[in-house]
Amino acid sequence: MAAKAETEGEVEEGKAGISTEQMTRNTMESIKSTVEDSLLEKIEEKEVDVAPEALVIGGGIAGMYAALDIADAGFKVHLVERLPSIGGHMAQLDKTFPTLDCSACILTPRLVDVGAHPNINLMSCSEVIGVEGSVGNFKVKVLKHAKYVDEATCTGCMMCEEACRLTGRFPNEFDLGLMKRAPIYRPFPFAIPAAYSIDAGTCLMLKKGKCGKATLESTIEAVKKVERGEEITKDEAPPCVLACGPNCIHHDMKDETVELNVGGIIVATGYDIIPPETMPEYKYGVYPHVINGLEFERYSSASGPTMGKMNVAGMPEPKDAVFLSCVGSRNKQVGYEYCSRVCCMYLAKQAHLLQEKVPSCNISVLYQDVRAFGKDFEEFYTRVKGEGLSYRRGLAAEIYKKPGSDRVIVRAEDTMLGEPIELEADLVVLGVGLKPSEGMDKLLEMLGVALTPDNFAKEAHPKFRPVDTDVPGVFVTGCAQGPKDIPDSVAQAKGAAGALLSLLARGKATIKPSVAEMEEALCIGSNTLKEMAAKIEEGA
Amino acid sequence: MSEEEGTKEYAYFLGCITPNRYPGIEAATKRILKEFGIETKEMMGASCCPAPGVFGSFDMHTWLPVAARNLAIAEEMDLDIVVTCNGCYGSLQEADHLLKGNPKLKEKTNEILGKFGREFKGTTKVNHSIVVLHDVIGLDRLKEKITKPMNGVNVAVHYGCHFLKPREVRGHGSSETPYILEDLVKVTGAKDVDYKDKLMCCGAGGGNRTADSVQSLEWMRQKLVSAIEEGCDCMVHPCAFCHLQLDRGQAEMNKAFGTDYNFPILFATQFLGLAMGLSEKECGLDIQTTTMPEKLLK
Amino acid sequence: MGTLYEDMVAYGGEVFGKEHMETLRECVQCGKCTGGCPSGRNTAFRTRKLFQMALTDMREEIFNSPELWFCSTCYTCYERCPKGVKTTDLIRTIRNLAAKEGHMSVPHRMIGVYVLKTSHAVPLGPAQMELRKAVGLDEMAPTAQKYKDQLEQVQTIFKTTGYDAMIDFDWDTMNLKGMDKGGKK
Amino acid sequence: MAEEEEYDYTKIPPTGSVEGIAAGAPEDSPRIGVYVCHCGINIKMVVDVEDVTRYAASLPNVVVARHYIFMCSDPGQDLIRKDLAEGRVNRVIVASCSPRMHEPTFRKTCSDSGLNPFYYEMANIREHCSWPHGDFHKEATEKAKELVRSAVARSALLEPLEEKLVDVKPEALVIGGGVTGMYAALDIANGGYKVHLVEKKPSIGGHVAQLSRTFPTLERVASLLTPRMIEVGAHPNIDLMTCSEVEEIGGYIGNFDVKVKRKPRYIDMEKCKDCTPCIEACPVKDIPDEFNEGLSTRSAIYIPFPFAVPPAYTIDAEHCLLLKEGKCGDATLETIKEGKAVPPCMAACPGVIDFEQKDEIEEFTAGTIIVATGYDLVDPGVSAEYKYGVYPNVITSMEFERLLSPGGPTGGKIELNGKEPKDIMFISCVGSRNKQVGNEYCSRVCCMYLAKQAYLAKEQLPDADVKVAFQDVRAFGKGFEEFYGDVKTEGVFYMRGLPGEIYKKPGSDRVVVRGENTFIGEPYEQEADLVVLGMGLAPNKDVKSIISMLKLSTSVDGFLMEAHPKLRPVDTATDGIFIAGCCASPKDITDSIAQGKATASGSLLYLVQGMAKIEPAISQIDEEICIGCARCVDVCPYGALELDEVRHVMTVNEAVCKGCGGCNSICPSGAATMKHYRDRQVYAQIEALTEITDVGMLAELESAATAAVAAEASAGAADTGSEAGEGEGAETEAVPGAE
Repeated sequence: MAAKAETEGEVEEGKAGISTEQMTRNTMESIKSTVEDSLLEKIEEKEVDVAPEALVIGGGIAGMYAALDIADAGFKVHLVERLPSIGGHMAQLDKTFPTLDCSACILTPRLVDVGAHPNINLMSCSEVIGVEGSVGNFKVKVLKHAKYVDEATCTGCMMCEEACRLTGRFPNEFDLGLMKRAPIYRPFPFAIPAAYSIDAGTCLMLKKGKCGKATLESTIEAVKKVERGEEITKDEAPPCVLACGPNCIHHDMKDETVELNVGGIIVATGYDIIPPETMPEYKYGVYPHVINGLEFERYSSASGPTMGKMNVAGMPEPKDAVFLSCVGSRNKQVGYEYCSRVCCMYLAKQAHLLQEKVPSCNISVLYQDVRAFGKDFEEFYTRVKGEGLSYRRGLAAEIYKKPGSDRVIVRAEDTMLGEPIELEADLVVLGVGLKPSEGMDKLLEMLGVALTPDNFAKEAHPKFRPVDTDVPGVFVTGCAQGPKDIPDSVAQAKGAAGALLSLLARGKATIKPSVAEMEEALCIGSNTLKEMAAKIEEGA
Repeated sequence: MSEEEGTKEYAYFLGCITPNRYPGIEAATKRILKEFGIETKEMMGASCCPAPGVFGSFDMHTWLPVAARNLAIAEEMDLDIVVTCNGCYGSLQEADHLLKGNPKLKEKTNEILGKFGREFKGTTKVNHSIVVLHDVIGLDRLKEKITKPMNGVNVAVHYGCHFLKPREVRGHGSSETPYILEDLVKVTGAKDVDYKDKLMCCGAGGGNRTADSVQSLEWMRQKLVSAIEEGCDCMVHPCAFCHLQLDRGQAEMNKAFGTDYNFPILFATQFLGLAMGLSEKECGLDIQTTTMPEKLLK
Repeated sequence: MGTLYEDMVAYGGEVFGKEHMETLRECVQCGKCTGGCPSGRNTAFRTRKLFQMALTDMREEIFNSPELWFCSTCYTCYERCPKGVKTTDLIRTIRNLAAKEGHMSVPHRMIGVYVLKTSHAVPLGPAQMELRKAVGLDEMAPTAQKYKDQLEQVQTIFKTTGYDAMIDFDWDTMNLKGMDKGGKK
Repeated sequence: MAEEEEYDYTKIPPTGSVEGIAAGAPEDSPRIGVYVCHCGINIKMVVDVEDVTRYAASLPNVVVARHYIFMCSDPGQDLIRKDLAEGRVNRVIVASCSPRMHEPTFRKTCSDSGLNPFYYEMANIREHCSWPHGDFHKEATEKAKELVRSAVARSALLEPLEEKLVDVKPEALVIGGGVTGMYAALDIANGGYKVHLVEKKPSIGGHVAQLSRTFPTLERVASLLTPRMIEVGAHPNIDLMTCSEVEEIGGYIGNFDVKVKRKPRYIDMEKCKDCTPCIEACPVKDIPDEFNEGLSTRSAIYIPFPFAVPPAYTIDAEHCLLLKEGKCGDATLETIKEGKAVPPCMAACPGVIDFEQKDEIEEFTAGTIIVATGYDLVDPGVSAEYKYGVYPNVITSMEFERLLSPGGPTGGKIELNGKEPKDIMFISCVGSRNKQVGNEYCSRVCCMYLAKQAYLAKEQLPDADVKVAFQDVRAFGKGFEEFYGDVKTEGVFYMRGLPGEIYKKPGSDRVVVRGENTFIGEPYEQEADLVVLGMGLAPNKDVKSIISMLKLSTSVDGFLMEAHPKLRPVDTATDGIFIAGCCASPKDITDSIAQGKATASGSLLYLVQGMAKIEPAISQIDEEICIGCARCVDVCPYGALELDEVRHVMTVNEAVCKGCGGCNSICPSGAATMKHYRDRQVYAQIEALTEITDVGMLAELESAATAAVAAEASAGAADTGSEAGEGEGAETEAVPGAE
C-alpha cells in the first residue's frame, strides 16, 4: 500500500502542479464572484450624512484613549461614565507590568487631558438609557444622575467631606471598602471631574429629608440666602452646606436626561473582577489573610489604605505569602471557561512588589501555565523568578486555617515534583479573573449588539473585525470585548477611534437600503409606534 | 404526596451498616420521623445498596442492577426512599440519575431485573433522612421539640463524601459551603465549630478501608485530631458507614497506633434524639464503641 | 482492546455516557485534584499523575500499582476540577478495567462473597441481633438476608453479569475458590 | 539647638506654603513659585517636604513656595493657576517626578494661565532622590534642596519660546502590505484621505495570505482576506505600490518627503489577463515557490498565489534567462526589439510582456507614516537538535500551513512524499523563550497556531497519533482557552516538556523524538513520521534601512520600540511616525488589526486637523560666529542641519531638529546652541549644584524665611503638631487638600 502510494505520488507530481493551480483558480473565481456580488449590493446602498459627534461609553483607559483621539482630530466627543470619576480600574492599580511604571502617575496626565479637553463633553454619574437611529445619526438619551454638587463651581476643597456628620463612615468603592468616605465625597484625590458628589443612598438629608435640625426646605432656602449674601445658622443647613465656600451644594438637584445626536458610538465599558466567592475553597471573606488581586493593588499603592505598607487587614507584614493563579478563570466548573489574559502577569508583578516591600517574605506563586505572552513579558517573568521567589506548578486545591495559629495553609500539588504540598502563609493573594462589567448586557441589548458565549461583547468578526460590531457605527473596545491588558486596550481603543474617525472624517456613511425601505402602499405614514398603532386602530 | 402536616410515608432503605451494626441509628431515625408524623416503611427484600465506591469500583455493570433492584422495590411500594447512610444515598441516587438519563442503560438493566419479574420505572425519589429533617420537617418544627438544648456543646460536623458530592446529582449546593448539618446542630442550641479537616473524607470509602485499613485509620485520626484541637466535644454526621469508621475505627486505631482516643461519634438523628429528650439507650449510643460524655446526656 | 483511554470511553461510556468519559482529555494537569486529595497527602496515590498515565496509555503500570485502590471516591477533586473532568468516575472506570484483568485483592473479592451469601456487604450476625433487640427493633430487618427468594434475586444479578466469575466465586463452598488454600487465584 | 525629632512623614500635613524672600520683587523681574509635591507618599516618605519648601522660599527670586500631596492633580495644578492668575509669579518650578512624566502636564497648566510654558522648570526629587535614597532621609532631603536650588538658578535665566504649527499634507504613507498595513490603509482611505501603500513583494497579503485557517474559529483565511485585499487594490484613495521599496525619507511631520523605488514587473499590468499560457511556456520551472515555502516550484514568470492583489504576473529577474543571462532560447533583448526571435513567454502572450521596463523612482509628500513591516520566521536552524533540513520529516509550522492549505502544494492534503503520516508531533517554542538562541521573548502566536494545526491534522487524519510537546499553553485570547479544550477533546495529546533531540530511527524513514513528559517525570522516545516545529517570530531583517531612515529605535530583542509600552503602544519618539503589528512585537491577526487601526487613528488625527505642533526647544545657530565647518552635519541624527553655501553658515531645519544637542556639543566656535538649554542656563544649573554650601549663610536665610512662615494645613492636619505655622504674619491658606 505504502509503495503504491509512493509511486502514485511521483507520477502525480507533475500533474499536481497544474491541477492545484486549476483548483486554486476555481477558488479564486468563486471568491471574485462573491466580491462582485457584494459590490453589486453596494450600488444599491444609500449614503447618509454623519453627525460630526461621537459617543464613548465608559471612561476607563480604553474609553479615554478613544475619546482623546477623536477629540484631538477636532470632533466633539460625549464621554459617558457611570461612576463619579473617569480612570476606571487603571486608577486603582499600583504599578503596571512589565515596566513597573506607577499606574496613577502615567494615568493622571491623561485624566487631566480628558477633563480639560475642549472637544470632550464629560458626563460622570451618567448612563445611556436609550438609543435609536443608525450609523451616522444615533439619537442617544443619557441619564445624568444628580450629583447634588455643582460641578462647575466646586473646587474640590474637601471642606464639605470634613464637615459631614457621617464622614469616614461608608466604604469607599475606589479602595474596595478598605478605606471609608463620607456621603459627600470624591472617589480619589486625582479624580476627574475633581468636583465632589453626594451619594444619595447614605446622605442623611437625601435619605431622611433631615440632617440635624436642617430640613430639605430649610437647606434650599439657606443656599438661596447665601447666594444673596445673607448669614445662615447651623439649624438652617447641614454641615456640608455651611462649610462649602463656593456654595455649590444643592440637595434639590434632579436627575437630568440629555439627548445627543452622534455619528457613531464606542462601547468601552470595561470589566469587573470575578467575585472570589465563586471558589469557596479559597475562603475569601472567611479568613482576613485571603485577599484578591485588586485589593493587593490598593494595599500596595502609596495612596491606598496602608500607604503602601503590606499590613493587610491590620496584620503585621507577611512572612510567607502565596499567590494563586486562575481564580475564576479557565474554570468551566464556576462558569468562566476563558483565560483572563492579565492575571499571570499581574501576579508576577505583585509578587515582585511584595518581594521589594518585604524582602524577608517567602513568596510562592502557584500556576498552571504562565501566560507571559506580551512584549517583554517573558523577560519580566524570568526576572521575577530570578528574584528568589518560587513558582510552583499546580493550582491551589484549598485553604484552611492552621489550628492554633493565625496563619493559613494552602494545599496544592507541585505537579513538577508530583507531590502534594502544604504552604503555610499569612497572606494569600487570589489572582481573580475578569468578567464583563455589570449591566453591559443591557446596554448592548439597547444598541443591538450581541454577546459571545463568554458574555463579552460580540465583535463583527473575532479575527478580522475586532472593534466593529454587527451594528454599523457601533464599536467595542477594551475589556468590554474581552479581557486585555493596558497596551492592548489602548491599541484597540485607538483602533475603534480610527474606525469611527474615518466615518466622521468622510462625513458620509452607507446604509443598506433594506433598513430604510418600505412598501409605500402599506405605509400609514407615522413616526412612532404609538401613533402607528392608533392609526391602525382607526383604520380598523 | 402531601408535604403538609399529616402523615407522610417513606420507604426506609436500611442498607447494611444501619441495621446490621448500628441499629441505634435506625431506632433514633424512626422515632424522630414518627414524632413529626412521618412513617417509615420497611423495604422487604432490599439488599446492599451496593456500596458505590466498592462495587462501583469493581464492576459498575453489577453495581447498577443491584441498586436498580432496590429502587424497584420502593417503586412497587409506591413510596419515595429515605436513607441513613451516604453510601446508600450515593448509590441509589446515582443509579436513579443514570438510569433516568439513559434509556439504553435502563433497558439493559431491566433485562436483568426482568429475570425475577422486577422492573425499574423511575418513579421513586431518593432522599436522605437528614435532608428530610431539614427541608420537609423544617428547622422551626424541629426547634419546637427540643427539650434538652445542647447549649455549651461544641460540635464538629462531618458530612462524609456522598452526602454533598457530586453536587450535580445531589443538588444541595456547593460542597465547599454546606449548611444542612450546621443548621441542625444549631437548632439544638449547640455550637457548630469550624475545624481544619471538616470537609475531609473519613477514610473508609472506595474500598479504602478494605484495601489498607491502617492508612484508612490514619486519615480518620487526622480528621479527629483536627476536630479535637478546636475544642470539639463530639462529631455529628449523616452516614452510617462513616459511623462505622469513626466509631469502631477508634478502637481499631487505638489498637493499631497504641493511642487512647474516645471521641464521641453521633449520627445526626442520635444527636437530635438526645436533644429531643430520647435517652442514650433509646438512641443506641450505649451499645457503640465511643462513649457519650455527661455534657451530651444531662 | 484499544488504548486505555479508548477502553475507558467504551466501558465507562456505557454507564456514564461517552462525553462524561471524554472529559479526561481536557485535563490540563493543574494538580488541583492531587493538592486537595486526602489520599494524596497520606499515600503515594497521585490523581493528576494517574490521569496523565492513563492518557499516555500506561495500562500495566496503573493496573499493577496498589495506589490505584487508595482513592476513597470522596469526589473532592471531582467538585473542584476547573476543567470539569469527571475524576472520580474516571478512577472507578479504570478500577473496573483493572478488576476485569484480575487486579483485585482478596479482601476486595471477599466483599462480593458477603453479598452473594447474605445480600449485605456487612452482614448481620447473632451478636448484632442482640444489639437490635436492645434498641427495641426486630432481631432481623426484613432485608434479602432474611428471605431466600430475595437473596436469589441478588445472586441472579451477580451470575448474569459474571461478577461471580470475576472474583472466582465457588458456588459449592459459597466462598472464593481455593480460599482454604489461602485464596490465591 | 533642640534635639532633632525623628522624621515622621505621617505628621506632614497635605499642604502648606511659605512666602519667599523675593515676595516684594518688581513685576518685570523673575518671580519664581516653587511647588513641592509629596507624590502621595512617594516623596514625602523620605524627603521632608516641609523642610524643602522652607528652603526653597529662601532662594533668590523665589516669591512663594508651596507643598501639596499631589501636584499633578487638579487641585494641585490649581495652586499654580491661582498664583499665576493673581500675577504673583511669572516662573514656575515643580519639584516632583521626572519631566518625562509630568513636564507636559505643568507646561500646559502654565500656558492655560497665560504663562509661556517654557518658563516652567522641573526638579526631579522622586526618581533622582526619594526613590534611590530611601534609606537616607536626611541626605535625601539635602539633595532635594540642591536639586531645587539648581532649578531655581536655571529658572531665572529661562526665555520664552514659541510652539510652532506646521501644515500636514493630507496623505499617508503605509510601509508594508500585510494585514496590519492593509487595515491601517483602509481606515485612512475610507476617511477620505490618500494613502500610499508600499509593499516589497508582488502582492499584498503578507504572511496571513499563506495561512490555511484562523484560530480559534477555523475559518479559511483566504476567504476572509481576499475581499479585503481586493478592497485595498481597488480603493480609489489607495495608491498601491507593489514590488516597491522606500528609498529615502526626509522631512518631518506633516511633510515627509518620500522616494519609492518601483521595480519593474516586465508585464503591462493593464493588459495582463491573469491566464496561464506564459507560465506553461517559460522554460525555467524549478524555482522554489516562496509562497509555498519551497514545497513546490514555479516558473520565472509567475503570480505568487492565485488570489494575489494586484492580480498580475511578474517576471522574476533573478531567474528569468533573458534578464539574467541575456538570452532565452534564441531570443535576446536585441532580437525582441528587432521583432525577430521572442522568448516563449512573449510568444504565448503577445503584447503584454515588456522587457524594457526599468526601475522607477516615485516621489511624493506624506503627512504621516505608518510602519507595518511585519516579521520573519525564526530560522529553524537555531535549534539544530531538531534536525530541520537534515530529516525531511521535520518541517516548519509555516510549511505545515501550506500543506493544510487547499491552494498549497498538496491541495490541502497532509502528506510527505505522497505518504500520510501516522504519528505527528508538534513542538512548541522553537526559537522563542530561548535565551540560548537569542530570543528570550515569547512569540505569542505559536501555542495557538499549533493547537489549530494539531486540530486540523486530527480532523484530516483521525487515526493519526497527534501530540503536542509544550511548556506552557498560552491560550490567552478571546475564545482561545475554549478552543484549546476542544483540540484536546478531539484527541490531540498535550505532553508537557520540550523535546531534547530528534534522531532517525535506524532502518526506517521515521524519526524518534526524545523528551521528558514532565507530568510523569519520565523520559520518553516517541516515534514520528512528521515533526512540525512551532517556529517563533523574529524581527524582519529586511527593514534595517527603514529603521535608520526613520531613526526608529529597537528594543534588545530587535523589534521596533514604541513611545511608551503601556500607553503609547503605536506611537514612536518621532511625531507623525507610527508602528503597528508584528514589527513592534509578535502578535496575532486580531491584535495586529487593532494596532493597524490604531495607527490609522493616530494618522487621521493629524490629517483631519491639517496641522501639527512642532518641538520649539531646538538648535539655533549664531550666524555671526558660525564658521561653516559643517562638523555638526555629521553628528545630527535627524539630518536637520545644512550648510548655506552662499553665506557659508549652517542652517537649521526647525521642523526636523529634535533638540538633541549633538551639534551644540561638537560646535568648535560655540555657534550652535540649544534654545531652552543655553549654555548659561545649563552652567547656572551646574554651578548651583556644585556650589559649596555656605551653611551659615543658608541657615540665616532659612531662618529669615521661617520667620515669615505660614504653613497652615487643612483643618484635618491642623492638630497634628506641625512644627511650622507659628510665625508672625502667618499667611494662612486653606488649600484644597486631599487624603
